[in-house]
Amino acid sequence: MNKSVSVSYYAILREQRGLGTEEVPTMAVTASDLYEELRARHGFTLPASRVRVAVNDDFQPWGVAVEDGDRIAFLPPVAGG
Amino acid sequence: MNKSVSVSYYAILREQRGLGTEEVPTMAVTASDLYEELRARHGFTLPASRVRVAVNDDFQPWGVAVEDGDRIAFLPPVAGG
Amino acid sequence: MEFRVTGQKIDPAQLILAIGDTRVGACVTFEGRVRRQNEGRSVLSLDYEAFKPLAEKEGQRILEEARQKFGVLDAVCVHRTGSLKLGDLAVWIAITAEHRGAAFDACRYVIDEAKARVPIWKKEHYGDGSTEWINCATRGPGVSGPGPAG
Amino acid sequence: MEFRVTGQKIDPAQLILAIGDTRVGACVTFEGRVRRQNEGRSVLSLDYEAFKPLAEKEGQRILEEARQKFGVLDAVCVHRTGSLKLGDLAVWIAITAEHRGAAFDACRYVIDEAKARVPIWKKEHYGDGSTEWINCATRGPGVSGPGPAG
Repeated sequence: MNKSVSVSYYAILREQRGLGTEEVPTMAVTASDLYEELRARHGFTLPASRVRVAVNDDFQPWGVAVEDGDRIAFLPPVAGG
Repeated sequence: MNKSVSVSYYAILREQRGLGTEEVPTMAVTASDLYEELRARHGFTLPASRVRVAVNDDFQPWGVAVEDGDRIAFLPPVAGG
Repeated sequence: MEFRVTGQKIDPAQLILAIGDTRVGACVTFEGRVRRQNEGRSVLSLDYEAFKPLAEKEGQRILEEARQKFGVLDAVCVHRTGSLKLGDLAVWIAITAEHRGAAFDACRYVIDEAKARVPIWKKEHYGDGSTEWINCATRGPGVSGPGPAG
Repeated sequence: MEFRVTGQKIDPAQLILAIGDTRVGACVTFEGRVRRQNEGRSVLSLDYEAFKPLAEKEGQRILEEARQKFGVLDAVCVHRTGSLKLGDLAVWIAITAEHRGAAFDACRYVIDEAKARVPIWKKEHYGDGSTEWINCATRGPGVSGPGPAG
């Protein structure tokens, strides 16, 4: 089934994508599928093992199902403080 | 030999003596002798094992010789902070 | 207890007034400031970027953990976003407790966990004109990635 | 580096301005405040008394030890004397360092050593009208003295 999700990128991912948020039509089943799809399309340097995913403003495991209308954020390794 | 020293008391010792500093003529050889002499005279509750002595503004061991003109301070267990 | 992400200058003198009552015997604060050198490179300025809703949510969880683990009375953390120059305050934490042990341990816990878990990122601008997103390198020492150095 | 004993109110907001340059990445502060309860007794106020010349000398030695042990950049401690009421600041310590680990460890070291070594005394005034010089009891629990409790 075709879905549309809102995808946000932060830090190095935002720069490599060239924008912060976009609507993405996708057939990805899991967040992991979606990241690999977008990584191939935009040439992200970070492997999924070093990125975390948030869905609707909370952390989720990579295996979480992608639902139509989700707000999905890809988070590079953090470095606050 | 008779000597005269300046003796200062702090905290509970000051209260038990009823004053902060006094001139004391003494024949005491060591600071320890002097404390025992004054303890007997003024009824200090603290044994020497729980008091420290300073001579001329620095800590000294109890065996330090008492010299004429020394400034001697008796220091109860500290409790700063 | 509040974990706040802000684009405004942090003013500890103002913030600390809001903290504490007469149960408090100890207050430990931590300031993280922008310093002029990092791992041997000369730093000119920093940009901080945050995923604000999740940063504040995860930060709040950390403060709550600190309260439960160490029995502290209050815990506040404010983290900057935006462009910071040398000497600027990037993060400020204050912990109050009856006794100092809990306040020290909780303050250390909050900054360590915040650095590891809160979605905030830091880009350093160096004296040689280059920039780097900290922790995001995919080559070089310490990174297990596809680079030739392994 | 300065260890100061003062009869005046301590003003951290003012003091912290004097500390630090752009080498500093971390500043940890400790505030010791007068709290309303100590070991189950209701406290109304405190008197602090110091043997000032030796307190400042011994305090300075502690700051120097902290600098050498932990490699911190600066260390300041101010301790009150006189009559303090609930909520008043009794002692303030600030440590700056490049990294947070050194700043936390040094700050903890300074307060622990100051409490154990600096000739400053504290008299508590209780709700029931009684008073006590802390650590100076010669009878009762925890004291090895001539008292009947041993």
